[in-house]
Amino acid sequence: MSDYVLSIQDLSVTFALHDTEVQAVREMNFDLRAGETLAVVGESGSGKSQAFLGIMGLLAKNGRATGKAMLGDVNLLGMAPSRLDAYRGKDIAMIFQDPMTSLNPSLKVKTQLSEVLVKHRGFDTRKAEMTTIEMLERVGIPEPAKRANAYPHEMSGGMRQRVMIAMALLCQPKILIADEPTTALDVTVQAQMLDLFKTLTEDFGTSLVMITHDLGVVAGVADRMMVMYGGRAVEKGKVDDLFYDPRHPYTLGLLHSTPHIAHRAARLDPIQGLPPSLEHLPKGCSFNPRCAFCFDRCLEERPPLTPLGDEREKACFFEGPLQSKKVA
Amino acid sequence: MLRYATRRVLSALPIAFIAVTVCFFILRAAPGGPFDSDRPLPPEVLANVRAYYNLDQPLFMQYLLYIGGVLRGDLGPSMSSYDFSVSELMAIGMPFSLQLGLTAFVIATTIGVLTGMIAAVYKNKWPDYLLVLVVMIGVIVPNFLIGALLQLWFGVYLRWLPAGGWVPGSWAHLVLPVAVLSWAHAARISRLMRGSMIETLGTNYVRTARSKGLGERMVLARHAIKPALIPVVSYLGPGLSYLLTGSLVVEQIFGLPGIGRYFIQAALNRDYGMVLGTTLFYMLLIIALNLIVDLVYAWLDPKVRYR
Amino acid sequence: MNQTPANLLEIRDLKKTFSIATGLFSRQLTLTALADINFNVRQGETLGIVGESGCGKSTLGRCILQLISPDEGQVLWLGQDLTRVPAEEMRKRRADLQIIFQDPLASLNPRMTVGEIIEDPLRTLRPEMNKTERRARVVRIMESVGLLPEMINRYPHEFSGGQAQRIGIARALITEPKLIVCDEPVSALDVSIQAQILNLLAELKDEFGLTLIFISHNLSVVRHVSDRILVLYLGRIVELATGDEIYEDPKHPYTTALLTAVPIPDPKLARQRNIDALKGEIPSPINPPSGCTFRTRCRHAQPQCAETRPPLETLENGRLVACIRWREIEAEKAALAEA
Amino acid sequence: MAGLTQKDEVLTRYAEKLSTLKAPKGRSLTDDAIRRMLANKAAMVSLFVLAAIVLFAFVGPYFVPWGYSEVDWASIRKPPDFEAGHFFGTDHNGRDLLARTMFGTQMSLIVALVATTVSVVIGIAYGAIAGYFGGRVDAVMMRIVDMLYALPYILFVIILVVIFGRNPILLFVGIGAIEWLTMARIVRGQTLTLKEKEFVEAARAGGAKPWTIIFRHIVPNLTGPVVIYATLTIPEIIIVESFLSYLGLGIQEPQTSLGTLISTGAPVAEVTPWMLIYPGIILVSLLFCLTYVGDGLRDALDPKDR
Amino acid sequence: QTLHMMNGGEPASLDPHRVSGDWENRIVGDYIEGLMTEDAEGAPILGAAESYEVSEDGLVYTFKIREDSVWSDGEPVTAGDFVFAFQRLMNPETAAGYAYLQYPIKNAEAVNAGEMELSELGVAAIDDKTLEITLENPAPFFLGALTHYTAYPVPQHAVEEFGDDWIQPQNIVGNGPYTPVEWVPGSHIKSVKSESYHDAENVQIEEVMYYALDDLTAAVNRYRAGEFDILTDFPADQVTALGEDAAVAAFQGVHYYVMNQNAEKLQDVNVRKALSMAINREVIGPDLWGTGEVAAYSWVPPGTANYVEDAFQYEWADTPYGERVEEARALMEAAGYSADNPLKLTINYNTNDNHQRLAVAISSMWEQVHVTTELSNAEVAVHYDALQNNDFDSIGRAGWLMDYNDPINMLELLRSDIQYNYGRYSNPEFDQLLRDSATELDLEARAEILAKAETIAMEDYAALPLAFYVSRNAVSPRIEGFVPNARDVHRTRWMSKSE
Ligand SMILES: Nc1ncnc2c1ncn2[C@@H]1O[C@H](COP(=O)(O)OP(=O)(O)OP(=O)(O)O)[C@@H](O)[C@H]1O
Ligand SMILES: Nc1ncnc2c1ncn2[C@@H]1O[C@H](COP(=O)(O)OP(=O)(O)OP(=O)(O)O)[C@@H](O)[C@H]1O
Ligand SMILES: [Mg+2]
Ligand SMILES: [Mg+2]
Repeated sequence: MSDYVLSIQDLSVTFALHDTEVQAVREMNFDLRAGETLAVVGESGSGKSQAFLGIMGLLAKNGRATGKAMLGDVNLLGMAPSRLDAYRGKDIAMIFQDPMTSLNPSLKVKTQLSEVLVKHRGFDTRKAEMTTIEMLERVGIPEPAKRANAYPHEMSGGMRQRVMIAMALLCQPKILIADEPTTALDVTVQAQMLDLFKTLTEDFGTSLVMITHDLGVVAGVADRMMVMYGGRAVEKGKVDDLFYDPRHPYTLGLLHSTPHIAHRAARLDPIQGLPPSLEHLPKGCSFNPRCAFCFDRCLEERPPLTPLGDEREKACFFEGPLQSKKVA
Repeated sequence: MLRYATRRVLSALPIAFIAVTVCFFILRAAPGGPFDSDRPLPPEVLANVRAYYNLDQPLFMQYLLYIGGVLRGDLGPSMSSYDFSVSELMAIGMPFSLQLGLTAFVIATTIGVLTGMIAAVYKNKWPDYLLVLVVMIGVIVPNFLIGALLQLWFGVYLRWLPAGGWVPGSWAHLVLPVAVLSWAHAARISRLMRGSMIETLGTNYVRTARSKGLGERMVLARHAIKPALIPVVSYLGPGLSYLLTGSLVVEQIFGLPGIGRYFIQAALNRDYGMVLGTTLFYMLLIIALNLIVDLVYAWLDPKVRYR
Repeated sequence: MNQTPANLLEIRDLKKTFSIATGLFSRQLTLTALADINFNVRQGETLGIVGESGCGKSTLGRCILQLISPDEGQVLWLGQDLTRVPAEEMRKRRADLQIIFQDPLASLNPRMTVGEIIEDPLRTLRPEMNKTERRARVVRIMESVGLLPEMINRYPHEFSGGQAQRIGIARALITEPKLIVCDEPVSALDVSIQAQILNLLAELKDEFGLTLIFISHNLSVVRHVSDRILVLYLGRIVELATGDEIYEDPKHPYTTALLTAVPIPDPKLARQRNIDALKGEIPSPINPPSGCTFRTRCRHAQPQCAETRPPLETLENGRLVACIRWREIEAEKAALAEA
Repeated sequence: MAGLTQKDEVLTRYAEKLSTLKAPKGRSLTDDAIRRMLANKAAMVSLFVLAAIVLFAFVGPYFVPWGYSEVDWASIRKPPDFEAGHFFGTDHNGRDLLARTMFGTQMSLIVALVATTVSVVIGIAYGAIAGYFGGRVDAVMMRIVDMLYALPYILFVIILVVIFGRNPILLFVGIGAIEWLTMARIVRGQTLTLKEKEFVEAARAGGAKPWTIIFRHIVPNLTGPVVIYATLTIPEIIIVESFLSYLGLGIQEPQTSLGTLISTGAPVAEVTPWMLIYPGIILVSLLFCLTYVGDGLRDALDPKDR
Repeated sequence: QTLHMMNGGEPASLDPHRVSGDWENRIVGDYIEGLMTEDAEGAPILGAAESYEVSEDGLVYTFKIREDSVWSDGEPVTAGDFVFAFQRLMNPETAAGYAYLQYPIKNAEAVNAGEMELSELGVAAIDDKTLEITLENPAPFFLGALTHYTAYPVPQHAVEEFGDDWIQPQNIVGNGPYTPVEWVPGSHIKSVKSESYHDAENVQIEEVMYYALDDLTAAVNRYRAGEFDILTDFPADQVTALGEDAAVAAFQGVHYYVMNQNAEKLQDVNVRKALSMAINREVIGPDLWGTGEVAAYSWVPPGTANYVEDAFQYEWADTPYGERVEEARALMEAAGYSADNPLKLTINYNTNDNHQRLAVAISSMWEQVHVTTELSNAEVAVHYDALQNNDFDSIGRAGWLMDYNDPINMLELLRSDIQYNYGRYSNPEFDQLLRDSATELDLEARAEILAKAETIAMEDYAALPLAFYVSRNAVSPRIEGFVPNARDVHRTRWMSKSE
């Protein structure tokens, strides 16, 4: 498995609730090559964030991750936090979804950023701060030297998000997990950020995991893509394949419901029905209540993730062609 | 900020004035006077003594005289000490109280914060239970008892430390008083710290800090401590003022020349001058300390603003 | 909707500055978050607001709702200036004016269950409802934003980002307001749920004449929902026009830049496309450039742009643009197209 | 908003079912807290011991041979003597220490309960209001607190006694009234930061009245420090009570309290150790239990923490 | 040699005209010496005076002041210093709290009340070393009264130079065996031996540390830690912890309960008698307090000077307690009280452990004679405020330590025109006897008159004497020359310390 920088095997994340357990991520598998960008898309609440928090050892107190997460040949899961710290921030960094609560309200931005450098790269404070300011400039914060002295609440949502990005990039980690890194950015800055990510992957061989809902972003940066539904990966493959030839009805549904800038439809076309409850997933395929292609087998049996060749996998029994509307 | 602080400092004056006024009249409303004791004075002597302290004047006149004195920087005489005025007594006791109080403050705050953090990290595990046990003794066992027990143990049985008294420059004499004084203070801080630390440790920004691989100690020391300190800091103002002025029991047990005893005894002795003096002093002290606390809030949580 | 729409909301000369302290005793800096903001929102329309991150969109939303008070200017709600309405009055108004916060998790009380959070505005603004009625409504609204009613007793931190966002949406919808300021309401949602929510909003708009102020970075979404679009740059309006006009015929160079940067959900196209992202220094609101604030990044900037602040020019059919060179740029473009 | 979804009727029925059904019924912080409290071993053991102490104090007196004020002239200051029925020994006056300890515990429990409640209620309300409204309100309210800190409270209590006569309620109020000051400061400090949180802004946007915001949104988020500080207040109250009683402002002989028993027992710890040890054990276990219960309560009231 | 003495309270002053407590007396009496001073047993001996003469009528005392008596700054002690001192004492402006102790001096009371000029005070300097004091009435206790600090000389030159600050350690001048050199309020006062003292060669202790310490338990601990040589008081319960070192001695003073004679329910003398009889005084000292205070069946402490041999004692004192209770109950029943209709009393006492125990015990004793009691304690100021204003329900605790060794000092407490007759006991016959005693020159006749007065008051049950005081000291075996005595005065000059 040495050609993969990160290899996830059978990752499950469970949360203990007062009377039950919620399994937020179920038997997730994927591999990540150096310099590759993997996009993770999927239903909101399908366990995207928790899967990666689990890998980083950052779950909430009631959460527990099982399985394996091989970073090179060390398993990150089940590792003592003190040992994990050698990898976190340095080899594997994460940009969190919620930039407001993820930044420390009582520390200056500068402090929060530069400490990574001090810790992992052994810089002295001054040099670390200089580097920090440079990095802030790269993520497009105006007047970075001044803004470095600001507290998070004095910044707009987008600025905070860029601060988070800068924080994760500072140590040039081997693996960067970006959890919806551009939601609060306007498109011009977003484009800048995506550029930045591209530079990273192309020039420094950083592997990027991009969790996002914006299919436009996926289309722009990702090499491969993983679609999640109800805690499971339901389809994986190269970006082009998935976009132009989705094999799972959910993937298809997603593509359909995307609003498009070029024309203005009266109504968007969402997938019918409610997302599933993770506490009691439907029997058989979790997507079956909302699936137009559902047949008897789907109600009884859970479709396994089966390889289709060319790095492509799907978890669906339906074999026929899905009426795919090409996205122009 | 500077303006805010200035305003607060200036506002201290009218408040101190009100406090002294209120105090003056409560004091006179309380039954018993400074010369009621098991040795009653014959009327003519009492008349002489009362005249000596202007107590024969109408109440309002006395009040004016007192305020006039205060404005001139004279806190008046103490009725239980002829040889020293209130200001002199306070001035003599202050350096010692400062030394004792600040030492205890620094030690207790450090210990309290540390133990609170440790307890939070090991929440509901044995280090937590143990620390709570040790630390809470300071609050649960009354300090006169702790004082007496320490005195017996270290002074009488082991003879390791002086059982009391004060020799300038001798740290040995400070050990036991500081221990008694700081124990309860440390306990309060530790408890508050533990609670808020647990809350802070559950926040997303602590998660972020952990994701940076800083190491748990760094996460605690840099990221969690500041937000967690807010309730602790709220307590520090009253806490320090208490350490500086409320060390009555410790002073009595160890025979120390601080100012703590004036604060309670003066009221019991109806030592009018002294009660007013201590009230004024305490008032200014607490205003100053609470001002500092309020400024520290803004440092701990930059969202807190001043108006 | 078919009558001459009344102005539900009018914003007049709105200005908001923040003072930020940089050190314990150092001088305070003033940051102008919003300046010279003037626009109207008609009954039943959706006004999209787009713009650079940090340009003051959320601040504008907050000012409209009187969650922060503007330094200058008026917020006229049905002709009444909200900035002068007494607090208790304003509180009652809030049944009609709601906001969906940008930061989903932070705006949820960590010690309340989701049910309580969503129910909360009802308890104050609809005192006539009883508990069961309120509950029923909460459940209904949760369903319609795609939250499972069984989650009703969970605490906010037990939700994903998108779920938290839907809680915020549910809370804003529950009082059946007349106007909702939506601050990035769908940024954390997957496209399917996003579609569901946008449809829901559209439905409400059609049926009840709900008015929306829709702040988003996702231009496709904005395009989809908005009747008119307001483009902000560094706290000032640079362009205001109908959705179609903006998308088909942007006049301000910043609007153009925005549109070209929109990511396209098509991998091949995306790869072909060569976005020329804006270059140049991003100006700071603490210390904005003289004249036109966009000039530091504008391809068409000329020395004269640095001299005067471009006035907001009213074009035919109420369209607004703040650029002194838009005609020339238009001409250049036309020339380019011909060539 | 009838048209919100097409499933209106179904949903209304669902909602009704929910409200009658057990499982997902409105689970509030309190229900939740109780459940989590039950899961906390230290707290449960402490609660159990507390219950035992309460029984000891309130039911115990019916089972002991001596009354708390009864003098046994035959055994003054005697160590525990099972034959005479003095299981804890006797005090200087020949009164049975067991009976007195029970009575004292009773008194202290009542005093602690009432005075703590008074101080917590005043402290929270005062601190939260000052902190939330801020500005001038805060300045005035907090300066009043500063002033109360400085005024010699003993005089207050003395004057209260003069005005209202000796009255246990006065004692509670008196103590509570002293102890709320720090509580108010802590609450205010927390409120200052809480009110800047976005969820408070959200509540405001939801049309909540200032009072609603304070008591529904801010106060529940204060429980951590409040519970902790309340458990810290109790020992203090017990000591203050004994001090005030000593000055003749509180409980009168032959009635007694734990604090009083301990302060009479402390100086003679070496000579007549039983006079300190027995009430001491009760006091210490009582307070430790309260501490652990307080911790348990804090944890239980923190939904994030499990 | 340094003597470490736990001295109790913080001195209010070192000015002999301003002090009022025995803790101050220890310091002041070590640095100033009056005409008379105390020997090791506390009995009056010549001090600054080398001889004295008393006139026939007992009204004029002439003192010869020691030639070698000098102030510590070298100035001679003169008769003028004494005149100055007495005038200063009586000067209303000085506001000396204890001035009344020297009221036997002619015109003293009037001068102190501001009704006469200072110069009219009956103290005069015949020459530099001769002093003449004229009394109002003959007073057999006057020589004893002169040992009191109110009769001390003050250095006129120093007082005139420094004013009220003359007692500051840097200015202070004395004529006694020691001179204070350091005063740390709240901690201690340090005095060192004065070489100019007339008896300096016999003074052993070089340096005295008088520690101020209010907490007696802590004091015992520090004593046991070896930090003190002498404890001037200790909690009775700790007597065992001190073992052999404890020195408990009878002390002239009485613990008593005031009975409010104005209270309706206490106006029946038989009720008062019953109350007195029902108290088992024998348990108070040994058991309740544990220091062995002697039961008081009379008003004047036994061993008081200038008094009759067989002083008054209740005739029922020797009746077994059980019988007494029977008798008392009978009296109460006769007065109309019964178990169902008990007499309701309140015992007021000032906050103190011993007072409390006593009150608890007495209330339980009284229960046997149909009395229900309520206890009510208050801090000293409040308690005495109430007593002095006769503002208490029925029973109030009080105590009296004799200022000088003479029965009149006790009996005066019951005089109807005196303010600290808290119970407002009033019997013209008693008052008349006291007045008679003042002019009676013959000591024995005077003693008889006073004894008669005591009997009257006691038979009237004017108050409830309970126990006579004891003094409690703990003295390290290293200290010699500490003699327990009834005055509880132990001047340092008689002591020595071995290492
Ligand atoms: N602490 C927790 N306790 C219980 N359930 C939790 C907890 N944290 C998350 N969950 C649940 O786990 C599921 C997965 O959450 P996750 O945050 O991974 O979703 P997501 O895919 O990132 O969604 P989004 O796109 O909305 O961010 C959600 O259904 C959420 O409700
Ligand atoms: N409380 C505050 N104190 C100081 N500055 C503030 C404060 N709130 C906002 N600002 C500043 O005001 C400007 C506008 O902020 P605002 O949050 O309105 O931006 P926005 O348009 O919503 O951006 P985004 O799209 O990133 O959310 C920013 O520069 C921000 O830094
Ligand atoms: Mg997520
Ligand atoms: Mg915003």
